[in-house]
Amino acid sequence: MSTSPEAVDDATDDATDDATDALKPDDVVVDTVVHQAPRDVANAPKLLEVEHLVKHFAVREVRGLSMLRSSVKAVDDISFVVREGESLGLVGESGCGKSTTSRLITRLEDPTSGAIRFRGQDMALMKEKELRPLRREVQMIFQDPYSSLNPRQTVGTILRTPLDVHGLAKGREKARTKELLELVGLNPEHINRYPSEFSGGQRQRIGIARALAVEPRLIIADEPVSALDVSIQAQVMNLLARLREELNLSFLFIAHDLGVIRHFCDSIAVMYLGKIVEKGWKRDIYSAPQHPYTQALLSAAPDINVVRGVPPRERIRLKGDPPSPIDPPSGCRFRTRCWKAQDICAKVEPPLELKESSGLDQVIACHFPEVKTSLVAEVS
Amino acid sequence: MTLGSSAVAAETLEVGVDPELSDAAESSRRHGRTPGQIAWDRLKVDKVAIVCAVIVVFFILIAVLAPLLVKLEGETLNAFHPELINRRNTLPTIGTTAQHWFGVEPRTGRDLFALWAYGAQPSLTIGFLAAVSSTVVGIVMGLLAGYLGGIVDRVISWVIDFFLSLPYLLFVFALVPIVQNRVGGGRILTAEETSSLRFWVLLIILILFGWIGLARLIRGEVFSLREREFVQAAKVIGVPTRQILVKEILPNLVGPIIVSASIAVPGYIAAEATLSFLGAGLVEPTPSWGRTISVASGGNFSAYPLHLWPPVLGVALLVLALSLLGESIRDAFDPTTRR
Amino acid sequence: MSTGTSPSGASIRDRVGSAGDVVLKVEDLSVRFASDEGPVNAVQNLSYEARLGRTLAVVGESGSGKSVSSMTLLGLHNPKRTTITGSITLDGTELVGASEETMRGLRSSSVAMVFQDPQSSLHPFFKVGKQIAEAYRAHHHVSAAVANTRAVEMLERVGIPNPARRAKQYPHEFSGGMRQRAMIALGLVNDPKLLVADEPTTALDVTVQAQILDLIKDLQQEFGSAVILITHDLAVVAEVADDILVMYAGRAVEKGLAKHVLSQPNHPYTMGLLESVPSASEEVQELRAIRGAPPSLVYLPSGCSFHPRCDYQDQVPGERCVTELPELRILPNGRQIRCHLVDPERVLSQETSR
Amino acid sequence: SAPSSTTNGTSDTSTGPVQTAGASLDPNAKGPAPTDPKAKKGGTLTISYATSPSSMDPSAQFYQDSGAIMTRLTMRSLTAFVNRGGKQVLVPDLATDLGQVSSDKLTWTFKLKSGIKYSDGSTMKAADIAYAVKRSFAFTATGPTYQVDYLKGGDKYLGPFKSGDTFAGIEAPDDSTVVFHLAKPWETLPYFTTFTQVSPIPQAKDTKDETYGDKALATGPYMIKSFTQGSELTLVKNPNWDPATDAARTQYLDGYDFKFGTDTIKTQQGILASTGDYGTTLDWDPVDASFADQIGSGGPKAKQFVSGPSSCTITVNMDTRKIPLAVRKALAVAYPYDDLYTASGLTSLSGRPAHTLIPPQIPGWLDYTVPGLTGQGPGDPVKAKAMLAAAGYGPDKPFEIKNYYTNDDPSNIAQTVNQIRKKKLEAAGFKVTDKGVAGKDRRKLIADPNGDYNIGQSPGGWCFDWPSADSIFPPTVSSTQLTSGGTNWGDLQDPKIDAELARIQKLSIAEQGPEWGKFDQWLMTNYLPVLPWYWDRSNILFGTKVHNVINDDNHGSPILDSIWVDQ
Amino acid sequence: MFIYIARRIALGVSVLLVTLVVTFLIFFAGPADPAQSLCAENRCPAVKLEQIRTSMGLDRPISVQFAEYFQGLFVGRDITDGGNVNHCSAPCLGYSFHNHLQVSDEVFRRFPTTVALALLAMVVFLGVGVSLGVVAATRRGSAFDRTLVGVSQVFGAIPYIVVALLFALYFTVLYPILPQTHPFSDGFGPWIVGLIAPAIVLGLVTSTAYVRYTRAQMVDTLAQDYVRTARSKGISGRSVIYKHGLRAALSPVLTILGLDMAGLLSGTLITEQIFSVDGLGKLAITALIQTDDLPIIMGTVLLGCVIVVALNIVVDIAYSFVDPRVRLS
Ligand SMILES: Nc1ncnc2c1ncn2[C@@H]1O[C@H](COP(=O)(O)OP(=O)(O)OP(=O)(O)O)[C@@H](O)[C@H]1O
Ligand SMILES: Nc1ncnc2c1ncn2[C@@H]1O[C@H](COP(=O)(O)OP(=O)(O)OP(=O)(O)O)[C@@H](O)[C@H]1O
Ligand SMILES: [Mg+2]
Ligand SMILES: [Mg+2]
Repeated sequence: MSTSPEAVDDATDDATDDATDALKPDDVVVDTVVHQAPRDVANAPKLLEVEHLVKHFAVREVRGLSMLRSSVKAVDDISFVVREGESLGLVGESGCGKSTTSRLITRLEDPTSGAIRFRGQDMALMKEKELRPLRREVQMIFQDPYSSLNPRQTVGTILRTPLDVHGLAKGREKARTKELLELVGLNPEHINRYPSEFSGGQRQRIGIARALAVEPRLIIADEPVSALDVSIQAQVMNLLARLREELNLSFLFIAHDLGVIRHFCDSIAVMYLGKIVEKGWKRDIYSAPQHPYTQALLSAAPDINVVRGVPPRERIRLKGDPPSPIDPPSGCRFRTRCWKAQDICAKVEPPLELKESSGLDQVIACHFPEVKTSLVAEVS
Repeated sequence: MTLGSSAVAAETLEVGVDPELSDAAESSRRHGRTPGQIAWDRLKVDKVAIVCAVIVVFFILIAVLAPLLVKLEGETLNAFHPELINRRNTLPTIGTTAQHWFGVEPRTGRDLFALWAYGAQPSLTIGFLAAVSSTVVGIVMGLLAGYLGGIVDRVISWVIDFFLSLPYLLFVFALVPIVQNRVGGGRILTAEETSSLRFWVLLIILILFGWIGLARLIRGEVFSLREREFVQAAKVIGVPTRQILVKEILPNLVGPIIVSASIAVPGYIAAEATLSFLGAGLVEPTPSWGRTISVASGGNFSAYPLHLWPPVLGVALLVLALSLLGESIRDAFDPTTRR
Repeated sequence: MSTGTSPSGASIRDRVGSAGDVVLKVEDLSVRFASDEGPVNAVQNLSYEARLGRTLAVVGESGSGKSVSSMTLLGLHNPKRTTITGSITLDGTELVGASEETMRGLRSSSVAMVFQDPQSSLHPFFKVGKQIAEAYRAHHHVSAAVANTRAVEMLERVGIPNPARRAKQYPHEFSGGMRQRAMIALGLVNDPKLLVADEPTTALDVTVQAQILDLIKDLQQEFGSAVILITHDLAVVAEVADDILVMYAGRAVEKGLAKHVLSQPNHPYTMGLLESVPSASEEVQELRAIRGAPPSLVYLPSGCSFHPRCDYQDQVPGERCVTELPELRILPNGRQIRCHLVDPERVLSQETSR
Repeated sequence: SAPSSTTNGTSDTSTGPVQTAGASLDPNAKGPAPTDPKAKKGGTLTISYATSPSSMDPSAQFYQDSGAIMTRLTMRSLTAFVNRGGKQVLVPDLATDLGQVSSDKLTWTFKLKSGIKYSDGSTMKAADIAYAVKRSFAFTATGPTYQVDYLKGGDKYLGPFKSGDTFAGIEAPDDSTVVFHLAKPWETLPYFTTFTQVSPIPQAKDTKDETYGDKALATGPYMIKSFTQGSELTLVKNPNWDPATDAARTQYLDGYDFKFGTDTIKTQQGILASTGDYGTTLDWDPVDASFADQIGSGGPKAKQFVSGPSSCTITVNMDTRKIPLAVRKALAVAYPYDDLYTASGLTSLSGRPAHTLIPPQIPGWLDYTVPGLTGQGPGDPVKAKAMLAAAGYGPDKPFEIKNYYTNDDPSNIAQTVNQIRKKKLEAAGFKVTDKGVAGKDRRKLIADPNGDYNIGQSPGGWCFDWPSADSIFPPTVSSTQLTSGGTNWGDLQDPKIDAELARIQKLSIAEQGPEWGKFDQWLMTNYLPVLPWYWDRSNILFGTKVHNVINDDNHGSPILDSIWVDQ
Repeated sequence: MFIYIARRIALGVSVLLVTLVVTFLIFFAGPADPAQSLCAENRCPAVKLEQIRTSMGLDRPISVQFAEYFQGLFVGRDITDGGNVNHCSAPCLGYSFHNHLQVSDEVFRRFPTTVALALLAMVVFLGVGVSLGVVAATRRGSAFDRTLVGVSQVFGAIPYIVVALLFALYFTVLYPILPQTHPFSDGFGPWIVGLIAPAIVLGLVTSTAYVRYTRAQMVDTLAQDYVRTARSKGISGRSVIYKHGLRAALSPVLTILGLDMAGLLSGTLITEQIFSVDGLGKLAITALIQTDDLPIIMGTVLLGCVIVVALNIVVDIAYSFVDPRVRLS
């Protein structure tokens, strides 16, 4: 699928681009969308490759009488791939580096080291100017529907900005903004309203429309529904799913709600303290998590189905809080809270690798992996 | 939207008009209005604000129409009337009369209404001009420091700290003759030249010391704004920095800027009066409230109250009105007081 | 958990009353605020009760009046701007219209509250131990030292390691989970009969949330108090609650045993909520979200507040949903719902199996 | 001479009966000075003053305020003035008589009284007076310069710190004799010997700078307890003062409390109300005109006010080199004396219109009038215009008047006065270029003989230092000032004037009087270097508990030691 | 904490050093001519002026003068006046040829007065401003609240000089219910009592801003979650307002206070002038207007700057005591 900017620039006439077509209201397939349709993302071409990505923030720390310059190892050597059409979920506790990862990929933050390849182009070291064409391809949806929209701009202005910056839809910007509003299920007549006149869910839709304005291929969604009420959350999730389907978008989807992740993603990466500890297909992670942290995470998630006669799960309760990323534990970072930790865990950092013995498909960074299947019961 | 080919689909896809924004609710909201317009709407119904605005406009009119008003009174500015002075005590022999609405100045017999009306001019001009200029400087400095951060921020912050540590009144006081000397090219000037030069010198110095507060404020605001997600969104979209500053960040500072400027105006008016009192302000033959207050309070001001009180009332009313107006503007812009 | 060293440890077991006794009875409670736009009917005709040893979950979307109703229990509303009608009986004392003096005596000692955001609910300028001790001293004539010991003991009891040292730290030196534990310690320090926990875990990570929920459960067992748990997270309710009260737009729409309500909701709103939540243990094809957004409390829809978002209006004859506010009625199966549907159980189960 | 510590001033002249020179000398006066039987003893008088003496050093003092304090209270000199029934009489003080002059008039010998002690109990010696006179040469920047002009070798001597102890102008051959050697005859030297520059200073105690004044050894009835420059001076009784040796001073009060840098208006309001400490406070700053109705004759508070001539004639100076005589005369006619006077905040309490340069209380004053020079009236622009036209100036070729004025005077007086003057002179056909400068800069600019002005250079008036016109004219119209780079009245540099001055100065003190009067008239008729404006008056305002306040007509200040207070 | 203070002090010192250079350049390279004012009043021949200038060392290049001044600050220096060589020990702020005093003696003598006036005024405006602000906040919307805020607005709008003049005239002169000012040399008692009147008027006028600021802050704080928590503990209403509410409301007030230091010093300048208080401000104004006494001007400006910087540091440290969160950063 070609999305060269030139092709889109004259999108007024018959565009060759699927995405552009799909965005035309008349062409929107309106039918009960079958989400989670089996698809062959495993073999799709790689869209985003992140390799050995590292981000250390320099911080000043006061210890006693002296001031130390140290660094927060927010993201410490992570690698993953997002393929065309794939939705990769990123989970982990607060402060483990999820947002930092998303900010690195969108280059809101400069990586300390590592490569971020988009369609093979390394954007890790690009200057803002070189980056601009790529900005069209990678967009972001933010968590806070209140702070992510400029309160001093009308919806129309908000949606026009990306068009103007990238010279899209020349001459029919207004029509295009209306289309975008329709696309996310908002009344196009509200184009002259200010964000304060919308509810949280609606604002989140505007944020999504803004991301879609440049017809991106990859969307980084950093907790896009966490701030929303349950009922609204479901609406937005449905919208995202539909758009993903229709526009064949790829997602890096960050969330802490394991239900949401399970609902939306194809594959999942679990982060702990700046590192990916387990990564694999959704099915494997949920049914057979191997890393103790993943297991703890899954077992901690409250489950509504307990009242529906689902057999009680094995409960794993982690002690304490994650250590400080300034001074992470040696060896395996999880060892301080791990019930299986042994001497070797403090000495050797376990590599993220495929454990052949399990016969499963996910990679894990653990010295003592063990498949646990009883954590999440399948209801269906 | 023309998607409604299937009712089910429409529901599933959540397409359609949100009930929240249905027409009933619509009428109760103010749509398509900028926060500035909303603030304006609120100000329009704020009685205090209106009274204050009327007072401010009144004084502006006095200042602008001073020549006309004085002509109406049948006087000219700086005309001396020694014949109206009791030589035994140098006090005027008259109080308010049809010819001299506010009486005449002790010792010289100049018409006090003329001095008062013309005196409003420099007070207001300095107040507004200095407020506008220092606001511009403050915005630029604050934006640069806040958005660029790093070394620029450190330098500007240091300068701010520096100015905050100066005993500024002493400084201003000492600077006036020096700046005057520099600007005047070291020449010795006539009364008229001196008085117009002093005006600019005063203005420059007030601006020099006046931008600090706003710059600090803006810097802090920008610090938090630039972390706001909409700024990040703009970056992700690829909006150039300058455009981010001007189109994304600046409009969000309109509130604090207007508030700060509206509070600065009375501040400068009071500053002019104080400096004139200390002898570092405007000079003859430019009349100004500050100068009249200074002269009148230098003697036995109870002997001829008409000399002191009109300019005191002028300053006090104007300062009060502008401060209250500033507060009303702040409230009008403050989203937390919004319904 | 050790109580041996506590000066007042004995009192914990000395509590009067036994599990199942009603400590709190709320009847026909309405709370109205004055606002620029008009009166805000935050809570209307709300009735429920809380029993010792049991956990009542109050669920509902944002703005449905959960917090307002619970704050009323402590008399924390500004009396000048709030109109409260109905009756609240706490352990025999009528709270509506009670004097500030009476309320002060009850707060913390009879009814305590754990607030949602432990970050902003703890005073940033005082040491954690001191804040807990202060609550203790407000109801016990003891020296600062004794109160301090009590605070340390409470911190230990909620599972904070090294409590003596932690007591001397400020809230900002605590992690989020520890702050919430400290809030709980603060809530329990006077051994109240009723603990109101307003979204105690919303700001926390899943693993920490699990710890806190476990803690509340354990403590409830030990202290035997009644707990009102306010949350919008049905999964949490499923894990910890005995009873459930579903609120919508200031009114109770469904009441019953948590187990029953969650497995077989009888009100369309409850059902909608349940279907909106993606579960970690279940692969659903699509979420069946409730349409639209919660209404403004100033401009409540006519009739059933939920009708603009309800998919089952057609099942009710005539325009009743739009014109008539349904009463909270008791269904044959013992559940209470506020709905015009004649046989909701059947209608809704049909829908689910569709 | 300089009238007050800071402002170029306004003060003094008397209208009392004119004394002849002879009647004002009493070489035989003996101590103790007569005391007033009504006088109460004890208590403290607070004296408030708007400015502050920069030091209390007797060698450096030249001002009315510190002069009045030192000469009346702490410092005795060879001679002194006493007030007898409103008349100022010169009497011997430390000396036994008013000095013996040699026949060539170049040597003056003073014999000292014996047993005079300093406040520390040590005995005064003649050498201390000789040292003090030498020392005064080190302080001529701030002090008087008569000694430089008259004493032998005075023009070369720079004081003991720079030029050493050898100085031919004065000697103390023994402990009780002081001999002055003069470069030229100086008939009025006994007046000069009232100066504090002639008060004894023991060389051993000298700190060699003006801080000596802070702890100066006193010979008068009071001594310094503490002096804080800019704020306060406290005097207490001097236990070693022997009234029997002092014909000039009395000691009624326990002490004096001087407050400097006070707010004049506030103090005067307080004194008029006599609340609290103000009851025993005295202020001799010019009284604000607005109080005139209260304190003027017949006013309700007239009893709290004493006024009298000061020693000054206030004038308007013109540069005779730049303004032709005819134009000067036109200027004199056009000048709006009254308007400027009132605009300056002056009333009849502040001064009297002057028509001569010598004030009337000086012996030999000649009451002449040069037409048009009355020191009063609104000015006559029409007549002045005609005079200018006669002198060849008209609208197409106006005569340009250039002046400096103070533009930082917070009371605005200098600025408004300038405005009025400008308007009035322009009305008479002059072109006026007025240049506003800071007060402190103006002082410098108008002291430059080559400055860009033609009226208003310094001195703007003159205060005599002793009641003889030889303390007026030689310093103001002789060419020496201009030669040494300064300015004088009219910027005159005329050998005829110099010769006339020299001639009169050679006469005896009694003969000089009438000659100075004639000189005054001659000068004004033929040269018109300045316009006499007014004779300044001293203003003394005091609380209701203050009594016996008398003005010293020679200095324009209260006679401090004669005051007593109710306690 | 230590680091924090050290950094704060380092910042203060850098500000002071620059002030030193800037003020020196402004004053010594400016148009002022101190020699002139030393010369006898009416006439001063150029020759004499030049002599004075030389004796004061003003004829040398400005860099040399600065080097000397700078050296004097840290190690002291000798200064010749008349027949005397005075040693001016560090910190030597120079020598006033006008007053024949070492500037350090002169400014340090007046220093306590100005600082005492500033501190007393601070006590007044914090006491009055904060307590009234709190009361207004707790009775928000009441007649008392509105009157108080209104009065403080009106009071704050009248030019300070007029308020101070009237106050001085009526309360210390015509109806002397407040004592007159006294110099330090009159003894501690009269001195400090004499400062009450100027401190009250300066404090009262300044307090108007603090009333409004504290009120706003307090209203804000009382709406905070932790105040709600405090109330839920069952402690008394007073305790909630003063212990929990006020404590938190105070820290932003302190920030403003820190920013206000230079303003406070300027306030004392005018107050000293009007009340004839023998402080630094009066000294500086006299030196500026009348005598061009450069070393005095330099000395007062530097010392003024030191006062502001020092008070600022004190406020910052106080701030960190009020707000424990600051202590770590
Ligand atoms: N600009 C920064 N400077 C210093 N440290 C930072 C910065 N940004 C993030 N960090 C730190 O990096 C770590 C990772 O932060 P990040 O925001 O990526 O976490 P997260 O996984 O998104 O957490 P959450 O779920 O709370 O959003 C945290 O410890 C955070 O404190
Ligand atoms: N003091 C008040 N004045 C006016 N309206 C109020 C006040 N307190 C609450 N409300 C309104 O009452 C309604 C109910 O609020 P409440 O806090 O009880 O909701 P909630 O169910 O706790 O929601 P959330 O899940 O967001 O906490 C809201 O619309 C809120 O705006
Ligand atoms: Mg995050
Ligand atoms: Mg709530």
